Amino acid sequence: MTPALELRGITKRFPGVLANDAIDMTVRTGEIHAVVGENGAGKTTLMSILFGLFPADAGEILVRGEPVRFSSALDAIRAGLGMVHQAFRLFPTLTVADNVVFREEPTSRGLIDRSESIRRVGDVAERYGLAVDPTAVIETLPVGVLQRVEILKALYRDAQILILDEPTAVLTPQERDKLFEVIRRLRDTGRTILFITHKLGEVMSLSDRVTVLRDGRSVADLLTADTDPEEIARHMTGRDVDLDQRAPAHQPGEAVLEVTGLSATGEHGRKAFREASFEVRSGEIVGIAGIAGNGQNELIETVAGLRPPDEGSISLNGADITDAEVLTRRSAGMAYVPEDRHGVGTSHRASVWANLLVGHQRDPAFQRKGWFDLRAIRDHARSLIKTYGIRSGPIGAPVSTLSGGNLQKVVVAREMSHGAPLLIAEQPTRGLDIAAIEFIHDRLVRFRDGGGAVLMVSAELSEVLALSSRILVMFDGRIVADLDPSKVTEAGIGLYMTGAHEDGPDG
Amino acid sequence: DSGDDAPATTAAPATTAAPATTAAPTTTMAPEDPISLIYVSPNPLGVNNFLILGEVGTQRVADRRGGTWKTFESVDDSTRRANIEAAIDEAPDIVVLTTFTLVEMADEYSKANPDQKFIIIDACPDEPAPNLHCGVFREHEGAYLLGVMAGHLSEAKQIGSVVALDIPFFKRWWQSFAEGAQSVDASIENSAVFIAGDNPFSDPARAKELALSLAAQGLDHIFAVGAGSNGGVFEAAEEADFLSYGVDVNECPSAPGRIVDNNLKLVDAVVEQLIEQVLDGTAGPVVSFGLAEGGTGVMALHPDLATSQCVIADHPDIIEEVQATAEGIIDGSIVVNDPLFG
Amino acid sequence: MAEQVTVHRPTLASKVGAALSHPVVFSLVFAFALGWLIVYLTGRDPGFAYSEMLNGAVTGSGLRNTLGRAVPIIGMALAVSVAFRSGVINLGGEGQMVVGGLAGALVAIYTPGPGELVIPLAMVAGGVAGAAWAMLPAFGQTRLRLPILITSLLLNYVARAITGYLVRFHFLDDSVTLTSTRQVPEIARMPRMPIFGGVSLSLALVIVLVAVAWVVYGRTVSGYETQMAGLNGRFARYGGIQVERQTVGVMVVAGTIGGIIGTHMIIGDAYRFIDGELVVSGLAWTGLLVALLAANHPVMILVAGLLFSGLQIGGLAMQRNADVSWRLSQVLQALVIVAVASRLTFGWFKRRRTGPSEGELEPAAVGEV
Amino acid sequence: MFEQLFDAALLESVVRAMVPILLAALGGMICERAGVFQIAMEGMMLAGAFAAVAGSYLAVYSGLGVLFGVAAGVLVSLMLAFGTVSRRGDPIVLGIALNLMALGLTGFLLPQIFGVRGTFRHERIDGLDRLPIPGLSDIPWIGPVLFDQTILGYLAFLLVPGIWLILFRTPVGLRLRGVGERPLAAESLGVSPIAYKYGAVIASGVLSGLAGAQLALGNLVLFTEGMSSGRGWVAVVAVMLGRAHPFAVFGASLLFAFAEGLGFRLQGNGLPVQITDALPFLVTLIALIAARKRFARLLDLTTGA
Ligand SMILES: Nc1ncnc2c1ncn2[C@@H]1O[C@H](COP(=O)(O)OP(=O)(O)OP(=O)(O)O)[C@@H](O)[C@H]1O
Ligand SMILES: Nc1ncnc2c1ncn2[C@@H]1O[C@H](COP(=O)(O)OP(=O)(O)OP(=O)(O)O)[C@@H](O)[C@H]1O
Ligand SMILES: [Mg+2]
Ligand SMILES: [Mg+2]
Repeated sequence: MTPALELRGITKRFPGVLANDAIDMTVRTGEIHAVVGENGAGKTTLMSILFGLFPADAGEILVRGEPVRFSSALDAIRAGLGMVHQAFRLFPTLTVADNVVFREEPTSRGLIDRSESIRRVGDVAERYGLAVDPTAVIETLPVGVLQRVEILKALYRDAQILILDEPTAVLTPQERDKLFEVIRRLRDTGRTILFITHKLGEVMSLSDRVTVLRDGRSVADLLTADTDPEEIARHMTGRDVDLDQRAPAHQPGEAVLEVTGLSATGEHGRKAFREASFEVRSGEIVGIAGIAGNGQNELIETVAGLRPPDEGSISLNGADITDAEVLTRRSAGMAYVPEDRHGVGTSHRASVWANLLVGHQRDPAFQRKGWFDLRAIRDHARSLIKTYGIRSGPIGAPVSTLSGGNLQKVVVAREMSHGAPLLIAEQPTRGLDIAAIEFIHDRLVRFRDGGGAVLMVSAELSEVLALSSRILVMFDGRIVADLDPSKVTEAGIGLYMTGAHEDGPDG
Repeated sequence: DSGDDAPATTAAPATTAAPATTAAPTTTMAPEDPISLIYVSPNPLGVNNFLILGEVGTQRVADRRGGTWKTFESVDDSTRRANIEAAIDEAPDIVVLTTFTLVEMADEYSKANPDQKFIIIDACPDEPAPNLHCGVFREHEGAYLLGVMAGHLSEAKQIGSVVALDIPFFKRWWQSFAEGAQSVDASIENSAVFIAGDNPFSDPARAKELALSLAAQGLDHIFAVGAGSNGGVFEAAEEADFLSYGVDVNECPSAPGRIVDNNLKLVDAVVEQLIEQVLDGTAGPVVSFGLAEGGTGVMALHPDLATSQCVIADHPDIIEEVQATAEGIIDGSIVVNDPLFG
Repeated sequence: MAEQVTVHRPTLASKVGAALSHPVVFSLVFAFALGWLIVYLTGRDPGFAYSEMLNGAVTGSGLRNTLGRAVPIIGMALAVSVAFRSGVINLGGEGQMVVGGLAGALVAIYTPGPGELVIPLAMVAGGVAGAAWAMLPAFGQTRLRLPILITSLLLNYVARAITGYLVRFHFLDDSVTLTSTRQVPEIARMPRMPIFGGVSLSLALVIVLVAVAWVVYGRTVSGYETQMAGLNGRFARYGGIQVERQTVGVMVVAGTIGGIIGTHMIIGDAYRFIDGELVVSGLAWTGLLVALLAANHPVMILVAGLLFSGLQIGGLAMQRNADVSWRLSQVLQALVIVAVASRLTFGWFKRRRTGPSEGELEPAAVGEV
Repeated sequence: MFEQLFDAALLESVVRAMVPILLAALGGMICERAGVFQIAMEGMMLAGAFAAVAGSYLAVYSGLGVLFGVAAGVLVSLMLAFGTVSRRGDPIVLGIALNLMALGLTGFLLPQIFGVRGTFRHERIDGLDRLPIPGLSDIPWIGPVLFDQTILGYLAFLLVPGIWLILFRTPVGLRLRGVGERPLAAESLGVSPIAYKYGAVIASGVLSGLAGAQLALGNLVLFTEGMSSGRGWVAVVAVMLGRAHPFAVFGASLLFAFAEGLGFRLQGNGLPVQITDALPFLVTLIALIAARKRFARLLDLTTGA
């Protein structure tokens, strides 16, 4: 039987990087095929080439045995491919139906036939069990639904080969399970699924076959049934990896951060979260779990001083900082690793040293009466680069020249280098590879063991479970649970995250 | 409309000796050295007839006497300085400056460069240096005559002016126009609107809208005092059916049947005459040109009236009145107030 | 000027290539080459035109005039760049200059006393007035969420109207035929330095301003903070920089510089405030282009300001002597900016065939640190 | 007083002032929808006016003038599209530079081509005729105001609902808005953001070119240096004020034109020119303040945030 897809010698060079190096890959019809690899291994690049988003420098692609040459996504779509991107590619102000039918709009007399497009989208959704309201506007929908919309887009175009790039990164376990059901159902209708992930557990439970990429090369092609996570990880990194989770230490001290009755308003004038009360003590990591959009991000922004609170109070080491400015908070001992490291945590066009300085530009160590001590600033930057193993060029070069992982290291290094007693870390490892995750987890734990207090928000439940001393769960703007990680499972937390336990929070 | 058919040179109003022709006998005093002249305008010449005529006069002397002439067009204050200084650097026989805009620089540079001769047209400093000679006009006399025409012709008894800028200088046009009209019929109402904006002397679009809005208010005679902007007023005259008046040269051909007459300003003749006088060393510090000297005038009294395409040509009775008024002004029996000096 | 790069270098083609690969150098060459073509097509001699332009800009009174006109150009460029560097698109330089100019003029005209006192006082008055005017759009953005880009632009027209009204109805000198204030008394005029035949002392002032800006950006906390705000507002807020206050602050600085330059234009150049004169000169816009060409770098502003001033003064000479309209200098200025903004480089032409690869370009910076 | 101010002639003058602004603003709006920040309308309009006069003069036929005007607008728009879309240059920088370039180049070419400086008027220049619609144009007040336009005047009016229909009811419009909102999303569905952005910028070149043609062959029959005199910037403001919605952009253009027409009229009634000149800009500022609710996207665009 001809394979659904065959890649031969795909090569792609970006300025300075060989992203794909003569990759061969065969995907059989009707299989779920996982593609794994560290950050920057070239997964997204390969999929983008496959989907016609940019041309390969060399190599060929065969779909059902036919050589194809895609010059745009359109060609790929016409050849029966569909792709769900790592970052959703949806139009926020348009409806679900408009998003789905985009470019394949049903028309009558030249105008878009809206009722027809709603009907068709509804039909497809129903056929594959994807519950979505076609008339809803995208920006009002939760991520789990957005994912379904993305899949709908591919199915509406009758994609036979579906590419999913890290589809589970933002999902709750429940949503993830639902997604897996959908994927299996699709396979059972004869479709072929290409599935990118960093989570080896997902590879094991879902895929039939797995391709491992490393440094732009395909280094292994394995039958899932014949392998195990350790072997995959070994192929990914080229060395042995200890996948065991670290047990959290437990000797909390004084309360460092105290939040009482805090509420704030979100983007559209809605209450983003209400009456949040909790504390974080020294020597503990408090994890906040929740589906994106349930107020975690706004809560953290409020604590960090980027969003004004409506009511309630925040105190740091006993001092009230409810209305304090950001710099006051920082000098009072707050460090903050924001969720959006590209837009908030770093400034792409600014230099490496400028990025390593921010938040402390007024520290006496770096300036006197408004005049910079440039030597001190440079030395500080160099020492951070060394301590945190940041791979970067000269410290005067723009930080945009760094890779995602190194960028995150810049943020983490900066935030951990000032001995602040409180570290707020939002999605500290999102999108990072195993080695980078390991590094950051290690730093967090060391920080905690040194008496630091950590408030961590993560969509990664395994991470929350592995690191936290206590787990707060947020749902619909409220903290609905305060859990002991040794007594709950991922699935258990997931239930709180979806509001199933609304009436029985134990916190 | 480059001014080469400007009426001034061919002949002047019958009432006086034409200045250009008096200065004409150059053959008798042919200079040994070729002369050199530099004409500095404060703004791009564009379709500003006034500035163009200054160039024409300068050129004519240079051509006749044998010599060179150049025009330096400025755009703003510092380029004016740059141009005047560049002109001085070249040390021509005379640097010719035009308009009130340059009067202060004329004063400054003439005092700083006593060996360089200057001419300034249109205005004069209080105490001009001996090497600076001024030629000024009594534009209000011509405007007054146009007013007389409007006074007779206006049926609505409402007249007005579309004026480039709201500056005292232009009162010599719009106020004297009103005064002339009111000398015929004291009940005539007058209004003046100003073009202003970035391009007061060449913004026909604004001029047109302003003229149309005056017309909508019932005015039937509108004086266009906007140099390059005048085209807009004339277009409006055709659309909204009123009569208009032009300035500086005979503008009647640009809207035949719509333009009554023009406040002629014979800049070329005056420039020519002044240059000749300076070259010959006969120029006084200030020379004023009005109806009597043939420096200003109207087409109604011009020999080319018949071919002028001006509306006034169809009203011989009014021309007679105008003729009488002009004679009165020349002999002093009629005094036209100078709005600039009370 | 274009030829200097290619001809006067006695070195290898590779060095020329290296120079050409610098976007600004390339853009200059590109603009002058196109200008050459334009002049050629109109039947004039481009070489002669350019040499007249160069001569007119740097010889005789031309040099003094180039330096003189560079004062407002550099000043306005600096004012714009201060705002641009912190991400504030201030198109209101003209209004700030006009309002400051009138205030400075009035102080210079009506304050008795020695020049040592009146001149600085006029500068301060001009600066304060310019700053006050600049605060309107600043607060419009921070309080009412109206983009400065648009309000500052609209307020230019309002500034012109208000100052025109004040001059026409309150401070009119009726001894002249313009809508103008009285003349600035001799004693209150900006002195000239005894160099290049008398260049206004204001040139020293703008050089000092440039130096201050350079030091502030390179070595101070405030300089760092404004630049961070300009590069990424969310990042700056996260780093404890108060972007709103910053916006008002840089607008005040920009307005102050604008007002000082406006005052200079009156007490150091025209000696009276004539309605509309500061506007028709287009100096604020030239300053804007200079800031863009210099990528908001203070020292580069000095260089680019002199270049554009020379282009304008030289353009007049070109018109005088080579019969090529000074408008060509305007075209050249625009072409340089278009080429720089489109990031045309020698390399681009070479790589043209393969096409730009995805992700090759970061969005262009208004101000690169 | 009231009767003196408001009459059919005022409305006619308002519509006359509005048509070029509206045409340019509709183009700017299309760009805004496609995610291109467009402030080069001033230059496109000026180039369009120049070329329109040139074309009409050459052929003694206004149709060719309009065609030339469009071509000139498109030429400038191609430079903008190349710079901003292909080279990802800063649209503000490019817009300002292109405006200056149009001013300089038309000023340079005017004497070269026509041998005049400042203004070019000639009887060979064929103006756009007004085409009164029989019957309708006789309706008092409304008739002469609305049904006695040049072809471009009618076009401007028809384009308002026309563009609305295209933007919000057709596939092309949906794709254009999608490109403006999330270019990556559009691209992954096979809609080329580059093509659509080019299309939008070229469309605005066409419309601004038409605006210039209307100005130089409809409102007047001549070319003057810098004759767009700020109308392109007004169009930019109209796009913002109208939040890139066709009917609101129409309203904003109308508001400005009305304030301008009223200003001319008030001057005739004795108000100083300085005040009446500022009126349209003051009215626009006030309207901006009144409609300030959300300029957030715009703020993000213009503050580099
Ligand atoms: N547009 C681009 N321009 C330049 N370099 C790029 C671009 N996209 C990717 N790269 C580089 O190509 C390499 C492969 O990147 P790619 O995004 O394919 O990795 P990935 O395996 O998807 O990583 P991740 O797990 O982080 O998603 C990286 O080194 C990256 O720096
Ligand atoms: N436009 C670009 N120009 C140059 N390099 C780029 C560009 N976009 C991305 N890169 C490089 O590609 C690499 C990967 O980019 P990407 O944004 O996918 O980051 P990442 O490592 O996958 O992290 P994350 O997934 O969290 O964003 C980085 O090295 C980044 O510097
Ligand atoms: Mg990826
Ligand atoms: Mg990635």
